[in-house]
Amino acid sequence: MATGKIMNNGWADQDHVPGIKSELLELNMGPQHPATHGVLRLLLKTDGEIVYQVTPVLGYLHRCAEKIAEGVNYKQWVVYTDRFDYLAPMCCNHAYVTAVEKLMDVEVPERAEHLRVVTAELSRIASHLIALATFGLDMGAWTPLLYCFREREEILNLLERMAGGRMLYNYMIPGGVRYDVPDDSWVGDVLDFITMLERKKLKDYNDLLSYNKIFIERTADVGVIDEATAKAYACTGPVLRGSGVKFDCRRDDPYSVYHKFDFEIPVGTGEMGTVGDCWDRYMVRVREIEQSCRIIRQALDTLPDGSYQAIPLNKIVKVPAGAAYSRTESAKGEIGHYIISDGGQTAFRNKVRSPSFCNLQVVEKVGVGQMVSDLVALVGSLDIVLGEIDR
Amino acid sequence: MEILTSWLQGLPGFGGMSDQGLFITGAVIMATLMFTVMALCAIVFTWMERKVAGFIQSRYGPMRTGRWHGWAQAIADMLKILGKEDIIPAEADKGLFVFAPLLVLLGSLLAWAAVPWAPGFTAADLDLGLFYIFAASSMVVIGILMAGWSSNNKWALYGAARGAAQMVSYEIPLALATIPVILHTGSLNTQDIVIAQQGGIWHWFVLRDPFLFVAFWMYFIASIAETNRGPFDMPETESELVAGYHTEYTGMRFAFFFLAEYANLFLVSLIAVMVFLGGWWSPIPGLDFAPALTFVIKGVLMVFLNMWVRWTLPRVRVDQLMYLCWKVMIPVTLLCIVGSGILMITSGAAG
Amino acid sequence: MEQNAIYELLAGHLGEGALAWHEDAVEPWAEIAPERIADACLFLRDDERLDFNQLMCLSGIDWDGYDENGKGKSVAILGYTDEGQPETTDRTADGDLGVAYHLYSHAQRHKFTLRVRVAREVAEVPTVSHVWPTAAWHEREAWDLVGIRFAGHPDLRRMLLDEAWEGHPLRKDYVMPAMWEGVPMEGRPLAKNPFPATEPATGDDGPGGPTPPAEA
Amino acid sequence: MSRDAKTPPAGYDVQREHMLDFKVDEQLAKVVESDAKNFILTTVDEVFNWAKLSSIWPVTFGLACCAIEMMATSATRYDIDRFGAGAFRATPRQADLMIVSGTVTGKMATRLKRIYDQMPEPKWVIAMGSCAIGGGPYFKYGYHVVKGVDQMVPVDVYVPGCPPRPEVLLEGLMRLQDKIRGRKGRFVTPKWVTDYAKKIPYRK
Repeated sequence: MATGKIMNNGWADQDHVPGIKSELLELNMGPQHPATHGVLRLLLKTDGEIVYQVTPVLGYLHRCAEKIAEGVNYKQWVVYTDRFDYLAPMCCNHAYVTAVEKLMDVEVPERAEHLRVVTAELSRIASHLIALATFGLDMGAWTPLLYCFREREEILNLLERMAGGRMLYNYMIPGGVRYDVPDDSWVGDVLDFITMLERKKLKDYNDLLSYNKIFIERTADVGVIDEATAKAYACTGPVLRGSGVKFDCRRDDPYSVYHKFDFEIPVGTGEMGTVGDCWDRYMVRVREIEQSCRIIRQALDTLPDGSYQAIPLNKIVKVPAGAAYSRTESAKGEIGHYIISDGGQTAFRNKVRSPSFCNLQVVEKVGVGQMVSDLVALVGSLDIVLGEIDR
Repeated sequence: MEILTSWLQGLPGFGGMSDQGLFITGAVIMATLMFTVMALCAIVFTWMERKVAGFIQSRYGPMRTGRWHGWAQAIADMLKILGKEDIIPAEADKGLFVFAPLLVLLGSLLAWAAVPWAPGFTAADLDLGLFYIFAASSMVVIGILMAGWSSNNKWALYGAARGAAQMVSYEIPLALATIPVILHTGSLNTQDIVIAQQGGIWHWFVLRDPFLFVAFWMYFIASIAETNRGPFDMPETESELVAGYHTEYTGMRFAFFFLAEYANLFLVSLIAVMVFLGGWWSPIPGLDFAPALTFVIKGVLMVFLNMWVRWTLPRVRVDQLMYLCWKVMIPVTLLCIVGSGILMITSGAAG
Repeated sequence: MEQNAIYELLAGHLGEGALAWHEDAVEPWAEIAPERIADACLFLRDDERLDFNQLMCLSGIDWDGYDENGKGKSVAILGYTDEGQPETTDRTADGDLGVAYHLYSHAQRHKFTLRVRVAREVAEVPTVSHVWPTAAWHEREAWDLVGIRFAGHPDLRRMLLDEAWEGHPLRKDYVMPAMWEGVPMEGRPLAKNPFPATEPATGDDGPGGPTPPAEA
Repeated sequence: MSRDAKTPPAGYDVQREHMLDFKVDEQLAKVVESDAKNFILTTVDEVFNWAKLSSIWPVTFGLACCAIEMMATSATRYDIDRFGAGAFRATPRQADLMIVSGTVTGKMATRLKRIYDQMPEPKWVIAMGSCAIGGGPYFKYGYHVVKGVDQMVPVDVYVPGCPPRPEVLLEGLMRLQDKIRGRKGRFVTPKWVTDYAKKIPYRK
């Protein structure tokens, strides 16, 4: 089949048919477009089906979260971290409280750390399910979307029992978590769910989508991000690992209690095409779901007893003066929080380094020379969330 | 048509009519009938599509409208669309914009004339029936191109360009796949093609010889592409081109495209039934009680197959689509023609 | 490699350009002269012992009104009032602006933090987007939100806000807009309490909250 | 999953009818009465209203967090398609309903207005989530957030929540259907709802 490599034959720049003048077509993709995962806007310059220039225009969901961080106190701002990556809010909570705790130098109870890991990994699975679903949708496959949402609902149920919210939780606080395990059956239900997911549902997705011939044709050798590019653009998460780099903050820069667990880091291998193509990035996510299941099982098996809050819930957090950058692995990649504190109740400055923001930048380079359909595949495989790009 | 005119002649008041008058009256009745069937099938199939999609996606689909499983859903859709505001964009090419949906509808309506519903019951019993169907339905391409161009919208233009390339290309394997059958029947008359398949399921062309079997699947794939449905819905490609060639169409004009899509879907399914699946003959010889009903049921089953494919597979890319057509399907269908011909000669079937 | 050793290498390269080394902080950081920052970054990236091939984060900071004593007495930012109108102040901002760079090396597995500080009136720092391509968007964001210009940046437009936006929102003296390009940004007054207390106001806030004003 | 729940729980219909308990506007009742004399016209009107309310096609217009809940509403468990509103159209030209699902920013507001203008009449708007209703958590310091989408386009139904659960969005859709049907009035919270709400145990 076609290789997906498009030769730039220079047609766009000159009059290739004598007497007929041609120019590039400017195409405005978004902010309301089904393939842009929210309100991203891409300005394209195309010659027929081939894209010559991609310019992402951001800010359609700029919600001023960094300004708000300077106005509300540390505990209140956890609410806003939920709304960054609203597909994996627990991971965002975790990133923020880790940063605050780094400055506070507070000892978090073991039980709280385990609960954080479990909820964050469940959130990661939910986020990856949506990533698979929307990527399938970009490829024109409707049905996997519905299946993935079906399984996601189960995760939301579990987290709702834990945290009280269906989608956005506000669950973690500096120094611990808000609630303990809700009832005796919760742990068993989580284990049942991940067993079901591992044994049956992942196989369904693989049959329906991953190893579908058309799907492979659409994604293999498409949108290749090589290792050098991925590192230069500071790509992280599945995008970096899809390019074959074995890097994961959970293992290489451990935070929380991840050092206690045994898990693998799936990387892109170029099974179906080149290393770093859309299929690799997609498959890294599928395999990460399996690893997340492993982590959850270990964390629940070794769930210690004891307190789950180092700081009482009704106490206002004050952070000593100083500045610290802390990073954690979210579903999309490395979330960094750079917090500057003046010793008060609110942060003086809180810069958020969001993974999607950095991952999306690579489109400017890799999107050139692709076909319009491949650009949709590329943007879909990056799995961006506009909430954390625009903040 | 002959049946209808002779029946009309028997009616009081029509007896004294001239032949021409009878013909015109019959034609008007037939055209109205066909249009009704077409509108009806659009209504039935939109409902069916949503139910089938729901079934595949483990949900219900329409449940409330009309109480029983939302049977009135498509009727409500159509009535609502009738009441919508009709917008013609200020920058659009108005003449073409208005005419395009009509042309698309006309293209599919014309083709319905040669469908053999039952023995002797065809709106226009033409000697070149099959040829006529393919010729008439290719008008749809012009309509889609007009719609995309006149909308003055870049997405619509993309959709139209893709659609034109796709439909023009896929007409070739579509027609080529039926040629082995024509070799067998020696006729392009739709009635003759069905009559040649009398005598149970083993006499249907799809099971006559291996080449015909391959030709049937080639026809099926090409027919999906010809009706612009997933996984070949290039002209619409909801996740890439917003809504493709009908991005700017509202209300009634959009309904025409909608109607034509489902009419075309049923039409290609009926042609598949007519050419390969034994037309109105039942699978067991001697059980041909209701020929028209058998014919329609087979058609609906084919439509179901089509929907099943649509809701299961991802979409192919536009260049892969072209590759599939020109480098795979056309050679294979040509091979089918040769192979089927050789088999006919060796088995002595060629007259 | 140890943080101190990294700084020593860097200071050896920069000489005068390395202004200070804050070793005791939660996260040690080096203060660099603004005009030498691109040079420092190139050195940190290209030196084989350091090999900082990833820029994790680039943050623009407005140091205006920062409480140096660490008592949490920094100047409060402006927002909207409960009536939805922008708050204003008479104070004029005079603090410095700054940029912080957080680096990471995939090969060596070490991190490093650099900071520069420029006067509010100058507000210009050399770009590092030629060192790490990812810096391009971070710098555009810093220009957009904090208003630090990056000299030599290939495409210094606003990142998140519109090109026609006025002011840089993350500055401490930023006044929220009431209207922008015909889009109302101000809020409406909060709705009146639909269940007004039947008893006359006693002055203090009871369990039902403050008593709403009487109907006009 | 949802497929198992074939039969509604006992007393479900009774409760539903309670939910639809409206205090009918007297002014409106008079208008309807005078129209009722023309039997054919009202019947035709009713049929068209029925068609409109049974087939509300939303435009695929996700803004923020609420968009995910909107997708969940159209997905397997909640399945908005049951009410005939499952045909999400990517182009505003063919849609009837705009669900403003999420925070409307200053930059987006102009686009939102444009999309609303592109939709053909009759059209409706649901403001989904507290951000779309009034700025939500972004009221105080949200320099780039429009505090309430009803400052840009007319809103028919407000669906509160951050984000609203899919059930609430479905409820909002039904309120919109009531509105199209011509049943205007104030929604009265039935007694059983408040009673039930008091019984829900909440944790410290």
